[in-house]
Amino acid sequence: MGLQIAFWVLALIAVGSSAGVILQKNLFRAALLLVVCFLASAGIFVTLSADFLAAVQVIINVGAVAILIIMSIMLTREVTRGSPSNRLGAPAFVISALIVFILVFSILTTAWPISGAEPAQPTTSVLAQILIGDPGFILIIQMSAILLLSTIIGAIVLMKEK
Amino acid sequence: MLSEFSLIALFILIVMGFATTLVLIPQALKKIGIVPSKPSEVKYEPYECGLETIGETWVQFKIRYYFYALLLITLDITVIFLYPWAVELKNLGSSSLGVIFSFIGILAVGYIYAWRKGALEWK
Amino acid sequence: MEIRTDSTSLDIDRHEGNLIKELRSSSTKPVTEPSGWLSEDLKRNIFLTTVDNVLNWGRKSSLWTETAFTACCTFEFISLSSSRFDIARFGMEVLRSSPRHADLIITAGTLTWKMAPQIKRVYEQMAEPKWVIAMGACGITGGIFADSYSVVPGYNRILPIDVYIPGCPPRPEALLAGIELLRKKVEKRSFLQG
Amino acid sequence: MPELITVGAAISPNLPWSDWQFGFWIHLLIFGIGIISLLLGSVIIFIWLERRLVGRFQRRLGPNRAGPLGLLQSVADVIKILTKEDIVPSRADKLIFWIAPIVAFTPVVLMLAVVPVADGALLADLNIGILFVIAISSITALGVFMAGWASYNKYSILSAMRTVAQLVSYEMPLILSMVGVVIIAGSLSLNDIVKTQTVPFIVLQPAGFFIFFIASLAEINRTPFDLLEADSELVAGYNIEYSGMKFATFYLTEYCEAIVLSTLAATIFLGGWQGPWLPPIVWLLLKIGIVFCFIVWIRSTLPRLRIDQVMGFAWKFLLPLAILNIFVTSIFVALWPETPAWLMGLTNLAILVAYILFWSKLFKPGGKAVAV
Repeated sequence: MGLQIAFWVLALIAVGSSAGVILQKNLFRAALLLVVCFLASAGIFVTLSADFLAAVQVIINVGAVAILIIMSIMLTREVTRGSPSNRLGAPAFVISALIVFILVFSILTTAWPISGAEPAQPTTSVLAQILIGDPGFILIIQMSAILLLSTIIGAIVLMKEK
Repeated sequence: MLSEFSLIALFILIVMGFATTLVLIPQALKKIGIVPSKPSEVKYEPYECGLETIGETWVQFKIRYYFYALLLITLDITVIFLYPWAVELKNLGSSSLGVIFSFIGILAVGYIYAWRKGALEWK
Repeated sequence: MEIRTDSTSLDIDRHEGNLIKELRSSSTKPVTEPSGWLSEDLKRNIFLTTVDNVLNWGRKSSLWTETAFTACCTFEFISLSSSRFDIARFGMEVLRSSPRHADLIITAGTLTWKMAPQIKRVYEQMAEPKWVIAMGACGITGGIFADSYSVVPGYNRILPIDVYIPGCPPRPEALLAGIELLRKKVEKRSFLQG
Repeated sequence: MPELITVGAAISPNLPWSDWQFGFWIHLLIFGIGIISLLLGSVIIFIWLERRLVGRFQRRLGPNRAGPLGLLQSVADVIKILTKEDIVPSRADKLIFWIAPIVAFTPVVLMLAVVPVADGALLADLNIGILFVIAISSITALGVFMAGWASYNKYSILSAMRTVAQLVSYEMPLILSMVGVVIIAGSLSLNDIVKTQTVPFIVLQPAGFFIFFIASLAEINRTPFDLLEADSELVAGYNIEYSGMKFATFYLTEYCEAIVLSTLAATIFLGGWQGPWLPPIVWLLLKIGIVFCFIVWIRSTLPRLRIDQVMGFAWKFLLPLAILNIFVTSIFVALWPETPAWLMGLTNLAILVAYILFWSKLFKPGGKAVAV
C-alpha cells in the first residue's frame, strides 16, 4: 500500500518535472527541474530495493551531472530566454510521438519475468562479489577506467583550446 | 530496508516543512506589523557597494569551472567502484587488490598528464 | 528598474557627475531624525508593551555594523572592536559587508560629495529597522573642512542621524558612550509607532 | 531525553514494512523532532560558544551583556533577525530566490538521520549509511548556487561559482578519506562502523582523519577556506541580497553544517557514542563539542587562503594522499588481516608525516598572483 503511494507520487513528480524541463524557457530553472527528476528516479530505485543504485544516482546525477549542466549553462549567453523557436516543431512532435508509441507498445507487449526471490539485503556486498569477485567483470572495469581516462584527457584538451 | 527509507522520506517532508515555516514566519509577522516593510525602488536594486549596476549579471563564465565539474564526474564514477570493493575487501581477498590498483593506475595516468599540462593550476 | 549599459567610461563619469549635482542641490538642509517629526504630545503617550520590550531587547543586543567607513575615524572603531575595548560584549562584533544584513551604519570620518551618493545608496538599501551614528567632527558638521567645496557639511545632509559623537577623532570610550546612547534609544522604540 | 532514546532504541530494531502502526509513527516523531530540536539547540549554544571562544583567543571577553555570561546572545540575534525587513530584489528570479534557503537547509539536517546516538538508536539504520551522507551532502552545493544565481548580483553569482568549484574539488578527498574506514569496518552503515570501533578509527587512520577534517572544513566553508565570504573581494558571499529570516536560514545552515560535520567526524573517527561510565548520548555530544572547539581554534589561528592555493591544495595535496591512504589500508587488510592496531596506526601516521614533509619541500610560499 505504502509502496504503491510512494511509486505513484515519485512517478508523477518525475514525469511532471521532466515535462517542465522541456517546456521551461529559463535554462537555469529547467536544470533545477532536471535535478528534481533525478531525485524522483532515485526514489523509484529505492522502492525497487536498489538502495546502492539510488545513492549512486544521487551522487553522480545530482552531485556531478547537475553541477556540470549548471556550469555549462553559465557558458551560454541567453540564460533566461532559451533557444529561439524554429520550423522544426511539427516534425519533432511527430518523431517523438512515434518514439513514445514504440516504447509504450514494447513495454506493454513484453512478458516481464518477475523474480520471486527476496531482494538481497546489503546490496553493496552482493554487487562487489559480482563485479570484482570470481569470475567478475574485470576487463569491463578496466575498460571503464580507460573511458574515464579519455574523459579526463578530453577535458584537458577542451580547456587548452581556450 | 524499505521501512527505513520510508522513515527517511517522511523525515524529508518534516524538515522541508520546518524550513518552509522558518522562511514564511516573517510574512505572517508582516501582517501584524512587527516586521517593517518600507519598499523603495533603490532598495530593491542589487547591492554593489553603493554603485549602480552596469550591464547584465547573468553573463558567460569561464570554462575552467566546467573542467572541474567534468573531473568531478570521472572521479565520482571511480568512487562507485571503490565503495563496494571497500565493503567486501575482507571477503574478496588479495586478488581484488590488483583489479582496483590497476583501475586507479589507469586513472593516475590522466591525473599525472593533467598535472604536467598545468590543468590543475587555477588561472 | 532598468539596467544601464554605458559603453564608455566617459558615459559613466557623466552619469556620476549628474548624480552628485542632483544630490548636492537637493540636500541643502539637514535631514531631521525620524522620531523628531513626532509631536511632543505623541512622544509622551507612547507606552511599551511586552512584545516591544522583547523586540527592543533583541534589537539592541545585536546591532550588526555595516562596514561602510569613509575616513580616518575608522581606526578608532577598529580599536573599539579589538581586545582593549571589545565591542563584542554588546554582541556587536559581527561586521557585515552587505547592508541587507546590517542594522547600524557608523559614518566614521569626512564624507566627500564624490562618495555621498554611494553612502546614501548603502543606507537606502539597508533593511529596516536601521540606525545611523555620526562619528567625529567631520561626520557632524564637516569639521575643519566644512567650508570646502568637496566635503559634505555633516552626514545629516543626506542621512537621518540617530546619535552624534563629537571629537576629532572621538576616543573609543566616546564611541562606546555613543553606542550606549543608541542602545537606550533602541529600547524606547515602539513598533506601533513604526 | 535518555528515556526517550531508550524508547526509540526499543522500538527501532528492524521494523517490518507492514508495520504502518503506532511504533513506526512514534519512532518517526521521537527521532524527527529530537534531531531537529537537538540540532537547533546546539546551534544556539555553539554560536555562543564560538563567539566566546574566539573572544578568548583574541584576548577579549566576547558577548556578555545579553543574559548571564551572554548566553542569550544567540536568542537576541534570532529575535532581531526575525523582525528584520524582508527584501526581494526586483530583478531577482523570485521563485528560486525563495526556494534556495529551503534547499540549502534540508540536506544538512537529513545527514543526521543515519547517525546513531546509542546502539541502534537512530532514525533509520541504512545499509548504505556513508553513501547516503555523501549523496545528500552533494545536494548542498545546489542550494548555494541557487541563492547566488537568483539574487541577480554580480558578486553573489561569482561567489556561488567559486563555492561550487571549491565544494566540487574538496568532495573527492572527503569521499576517498572515508574509504579506509569502510575497508576496516567492512560496512557502510554508521551504526556498524561505530560498533566496530573498539579502538577509535582516528588511531588506525590518522591520515584518513586528517584528510576528512581538512576537506570537511572546506566543504562547510570555514576558515581558512571561507573564500565565499571573503569580504575584501566578494562583499558578503552568495547571500548578499538576502535579509531577515531568509539570510538567517543560510546562517543557520552554515552552523548546522559545522555541527553535522563534527558529528560525522565524531561518529566515523572518534568512536561515536562509545565510552565508559557516561550515557552514550553524552559521549557523542562531548565528542561533537570537542571537534567543534577544534574548528573554532583553527578559525582563530589561520588566515584565509587564496583561491588558487585552495584549489591546488585539494587537487595536488589531499587527493594523492587520500589515494595513498586507501592503498596502504587495503594492503594491510587484504594481505595481513591480523595486523595489530598499533602497527597499522603507526604506519599510517608515518606515511602522513613523510608525505607532509615531502610536499612542503615541493611547494613554496608566495607564488604567482592570479586573477579570479
